[in-house]
Amino acid sequence: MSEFALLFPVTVFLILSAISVVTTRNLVHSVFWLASTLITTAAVYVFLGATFIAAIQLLLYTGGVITLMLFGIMLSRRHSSTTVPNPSEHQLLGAVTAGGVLVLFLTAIWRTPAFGRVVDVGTSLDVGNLFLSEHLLAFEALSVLLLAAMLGAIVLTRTSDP
Amino acid sequence: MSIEHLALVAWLTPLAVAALLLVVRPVRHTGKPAAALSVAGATVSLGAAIAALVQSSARGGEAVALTTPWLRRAGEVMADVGVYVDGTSVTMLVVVTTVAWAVQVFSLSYMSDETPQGLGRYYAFQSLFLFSMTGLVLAPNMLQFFLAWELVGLCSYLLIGFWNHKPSAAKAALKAFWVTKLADIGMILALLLQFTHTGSFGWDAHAAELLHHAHVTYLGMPLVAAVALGFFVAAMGKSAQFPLHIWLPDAMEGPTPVSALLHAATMVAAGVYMVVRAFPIFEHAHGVLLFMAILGAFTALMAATIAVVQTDIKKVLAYSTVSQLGYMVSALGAGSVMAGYFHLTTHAFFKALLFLAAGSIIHGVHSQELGEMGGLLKKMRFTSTVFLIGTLALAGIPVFSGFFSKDLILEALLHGTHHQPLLWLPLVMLLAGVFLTAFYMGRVLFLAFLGEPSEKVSHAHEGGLAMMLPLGVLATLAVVAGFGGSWLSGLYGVEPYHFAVTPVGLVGLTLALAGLGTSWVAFGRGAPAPWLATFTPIGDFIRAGVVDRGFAWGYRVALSGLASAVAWFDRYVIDALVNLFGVLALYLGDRARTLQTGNVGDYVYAVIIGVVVFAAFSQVML
Amino acid sequence: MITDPRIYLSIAAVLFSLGVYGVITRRNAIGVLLSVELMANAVNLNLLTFGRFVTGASGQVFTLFTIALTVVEVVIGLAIVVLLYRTRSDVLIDIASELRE
Amino acid sequence: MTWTDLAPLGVELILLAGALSLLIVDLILPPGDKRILGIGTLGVFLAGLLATWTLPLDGLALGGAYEGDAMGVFLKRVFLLSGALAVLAVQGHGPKAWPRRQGEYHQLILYSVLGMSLLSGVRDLILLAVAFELMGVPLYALAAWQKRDAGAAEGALKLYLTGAVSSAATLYGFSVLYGLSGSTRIADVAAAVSAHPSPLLALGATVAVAGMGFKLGVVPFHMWVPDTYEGSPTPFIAFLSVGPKAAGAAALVQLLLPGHGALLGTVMELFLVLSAASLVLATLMALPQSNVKRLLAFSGIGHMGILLMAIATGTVDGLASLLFYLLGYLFTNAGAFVVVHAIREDGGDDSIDSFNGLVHRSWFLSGAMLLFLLSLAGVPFVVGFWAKLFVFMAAWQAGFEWLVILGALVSVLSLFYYLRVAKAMFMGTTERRDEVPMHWSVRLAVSICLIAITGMGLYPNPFVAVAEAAAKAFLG
Repeated sequence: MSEFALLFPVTVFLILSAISVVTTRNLVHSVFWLASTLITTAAVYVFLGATFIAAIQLLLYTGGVITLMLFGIMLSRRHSSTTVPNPSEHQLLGAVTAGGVLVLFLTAIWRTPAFGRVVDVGTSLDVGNLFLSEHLLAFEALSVLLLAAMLGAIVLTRTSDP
Repeated sequence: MSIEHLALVAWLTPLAVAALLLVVRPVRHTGKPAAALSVAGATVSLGAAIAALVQSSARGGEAVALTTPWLRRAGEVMADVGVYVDGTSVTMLVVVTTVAWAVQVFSLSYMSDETPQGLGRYYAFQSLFLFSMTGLVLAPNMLQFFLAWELVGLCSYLLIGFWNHKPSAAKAALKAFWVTKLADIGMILALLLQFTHTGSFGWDAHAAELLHHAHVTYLGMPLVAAVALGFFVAAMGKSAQFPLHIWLPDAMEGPTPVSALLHAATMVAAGVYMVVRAFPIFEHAHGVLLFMAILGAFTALMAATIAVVQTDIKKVLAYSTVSQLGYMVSALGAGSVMAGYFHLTTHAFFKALLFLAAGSIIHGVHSQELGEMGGLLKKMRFTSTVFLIGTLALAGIPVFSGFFSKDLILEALLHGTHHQPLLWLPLVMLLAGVFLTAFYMGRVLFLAFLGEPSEKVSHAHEGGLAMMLPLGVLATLAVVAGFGGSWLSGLYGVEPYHFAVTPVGLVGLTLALAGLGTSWVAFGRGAPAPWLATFTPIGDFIRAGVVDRGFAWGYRVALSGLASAVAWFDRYVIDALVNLFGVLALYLGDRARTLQTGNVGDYVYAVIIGVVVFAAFSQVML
Repeated sequence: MITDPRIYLSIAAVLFSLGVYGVITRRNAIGVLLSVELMANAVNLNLLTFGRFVTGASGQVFTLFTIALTVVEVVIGLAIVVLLYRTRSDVLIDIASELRE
Repeated sequence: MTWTDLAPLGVELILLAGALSLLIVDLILPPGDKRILGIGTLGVFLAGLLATWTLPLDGLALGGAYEGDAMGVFLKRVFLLSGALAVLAVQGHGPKAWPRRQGEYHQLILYSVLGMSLLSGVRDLILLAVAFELMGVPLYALAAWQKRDAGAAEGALKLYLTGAVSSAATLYGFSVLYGLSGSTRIADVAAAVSAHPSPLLALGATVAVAGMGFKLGVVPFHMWVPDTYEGSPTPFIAFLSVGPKAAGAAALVQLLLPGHGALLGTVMELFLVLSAASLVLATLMALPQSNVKRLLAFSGIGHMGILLMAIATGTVDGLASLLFYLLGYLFTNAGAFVVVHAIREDGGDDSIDSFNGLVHRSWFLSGAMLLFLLSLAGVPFVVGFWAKLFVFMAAWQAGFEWLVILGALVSVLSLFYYLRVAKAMFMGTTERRDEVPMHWSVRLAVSICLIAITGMGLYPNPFVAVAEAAAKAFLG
């Protein structure tokens, strides 16, 4: 089967999941639809040869973010229940604006002449090497950023001080 | 000491005093000693200025400068800071320091009721003003001039609002600052234009040449005209030319000595001084000059008309100041630096004198209303005498200084008509203004000093030496300054001036005498003649008769009626138009603030719209 | 085999637009966060597309960075949401509109 | 990797070491007395400042993602000073209001300044994205610092949500810039944009810039500004309103100007429009404000309009004027907010009315505030005048005459609201006659700002010269 025939259903499911994320009326469902979106995206990553990132996406991103979100929901509820309202409003305005964004982006993408060719995406070794050479400084800065975010989150949410 | 060092002393002594008073609280809070310190500083400044004048005069007003590079951009000196002394600036320096000295001495007594803190604050601002104003006068380039120009504006703001318990004072201070700043946009744009095209902020002939020969136009004007117009717009604000004069009458909310110094003699003349300084640029801009001549004359006539019906003595003097500034601007517009500048000098002395004398009256009577005065001649002989001198000088009666300078202005306009027939229009307006000036000053003089003393007046008395000394000095100057004309012309390096009796001068004199005469007829009893108040029976003097009735009617309808109408128009239309800008802005602001809904969703939506606009722009442009 | 990166870019654009839709319409603060995640996901897809068709391994490196940045934002965002809940007992964003005009 | 690779990062290393030591000392100290942490943070900032003069900070660092140059050093001083002033001003308030969280507060400020510091010489899109977040994430936490205050949470949420959406847009733009140019290096991106412009590349550039506009708070990304300012602790606002704005401008410069402003070309007209919109809208909206913090917030939005004007010139003169502007704005705005803080500590409520008759209660505070306001308004003898004049001159020469005229008009209009505060201070009346109490740190912070703005106002030369050298070093 051609690659396209495989990609097509994946894409459809991806987009349907994403639509569900922004339309479901239950917040917990939204979160799970997001998980579905992220996992399907990981499948697309495989098409793009980025198996390493696909694994990361599944293990860390999907797992971590989804767990965080669920914790967030739990911490901002008085009673634990699986139906948490996630209301929407101004759907028409949102649809028009988002449609505008889509049209603009697609115009830009398809007005640009075809470019690129399939290249070697490299192994996780290459990724690691790049991390510790060209992007070492950004990597270090990222670690400081994680520390700062952790610190900020802890100090904001702990209840022991005013 | 050399001239430039003397000028430096005159400039920096007030700075030292101001810095001391502003920064060191214990000194400021001593009150009287702080005042004495400030007066001492002004005295030193005055002494140095006079010494500089004497030396400069001996050398024919030769230009000397003492400057140091101040601002550099890209390694090149953009502007200097320091003093530039020539015949023009040194005379202005003496005028400024003299009036400032007189006002500071006068204030010792006038402001004696203030708390020590208040007095210290007052003198701190006074010294700061003197520093700023001398810095303006001695500025070697447009940039220092502009900075000092803004600083005097700030001092004006602080001093008008000095009596901060009066809401009207706060409002007036705000208005004055705001209107003059609005006008200053002209100056900023002119400076930007000038610097972009000449690379300097100089106001000398060299800069003028460069501007003149740049073949660039802005809004259909040659570059030099655009620059001149920008400068003039700023001058309109500071020197209260129609329609930006509206702040000056309100500025009378400040203490009277402040009015005398800033809003009569020195600061408001800064606009005129600027045109004089930058005349090398202005003389290439014929359209702007014509505009100045007409606008100045119109301002002169309009303000004089309004002055006729004012009942507050300070308001009369304020409108009179607007009017006289119009004379100066008109003279400059006619191309005569000498006439405009000469009048600036004489006016500084006699108007400061009038204001301080008015201050002396207010101090004695505790009122500014003309209706509550009358019969002051018996109570305040000295003040009456000096006020009379000031009035005669302002009215343009021979021997007194105003006569000579006003005569020269009229001649300058007449001379100008040879090349530019349109100048007849301002000439006629100025002549009408001469009549009105004499009339309204006569009115003040007679109403305040003649007639029967009222209850309030009966307790009035002279204010002591601290008040009388400055009045005496200024009165002397108001008399003798007129004889300095030919000497001044030598100092300025313009063509020599000699007084000569000319037809137009005689017309002017006749009108001035007629104005005083009319006002004697109307107010000679020290109160408005009965026929002024009612249409019915006229006094002894002009009993019955169609002619007299006609005269009465003419006064009420033609003069008083017209003046009231103009005053009303000024108050409610011109003022409103300028206020409209503010009101409109406030209204728009009030509408715009509703955009800030407080809803996060709207904020995020605004961000997204921003992104969409950016993205759409990129697609449209490519 | 797909050789035109614009197909993948289009998928990413759709995801991004859906995120925009969610950001505009959602009233629950966490719902908005989920929508922002969709937008971030679109960015990652973009990056890997370019990695596949233009640049190679660095696309994956960039993606790792953006994933980390997104997680950081979620962490701090949830902390703020929890704080909002404590002070206002709700996390609907339109109740937080005391400060305005 | 050798030590020379790290040398350009001297300041960042000092900040990092400081923050980490703070973390440890904070754990050791008893909960009761953490005052020393603030002093220590000040020490870190001073050490960083000292390093900008003593260490050789030029050159490429760690694989070329960062390059130190004269502009970077100039910007670092601005960032360090803004951090130092904010930390100084909070020394009286912090130990009282949140005694147990002082360590975290100061660490977060240090991390944020660290992020800014990296932005000052960033040459790589990834590092730009990370540093931008490193600067921004601590600000989200700090904005919500008054945890019991619903307004603080609300202000922080507004900051956060607009920030998160903006950063998604920025990252999308970066992904496109990176993909089509084939490199994360900004210089390569600029080269690709000028060599092979394409619709997608233009989209990427504009969307990235739009997202970064959030940090500057220019119209239409400005709406969080007044609300966040109102809800957050004032000494923090003295930081937020200065440091991150300067860093945002620095990041825009880093992204737009290399390669003869290739990327700038795609957004220049937009910048002019946004600059005009910010100037006009901010001024109009400031007019009816009765809360001084909101008033200053809108005033700040207007000032960002002038920054955009300076960036849009893309010339050495424009960049020099921008740098000078940032330095002047730093002291002016921080000073003004510290005065507001002092009044708040005295029992005021940030309203203009609480400034009534201040001249009778503190000559120092009222005089200082007057000068700050005049500097914001661009009146001579304080630095604001020169800052505005230089930007206007550069903009005029770049041909934006109409924008300069608009800017001049708007700054006169802005006098209306600046003078309302001045009027309250000098001409308002108050019953109280007691001297306003001031912590030594507040007095010191205001004094520093005051000396700086008058010093730079009277003799701007040395600062202008440094700014020019810095601009030349960057644009060549």
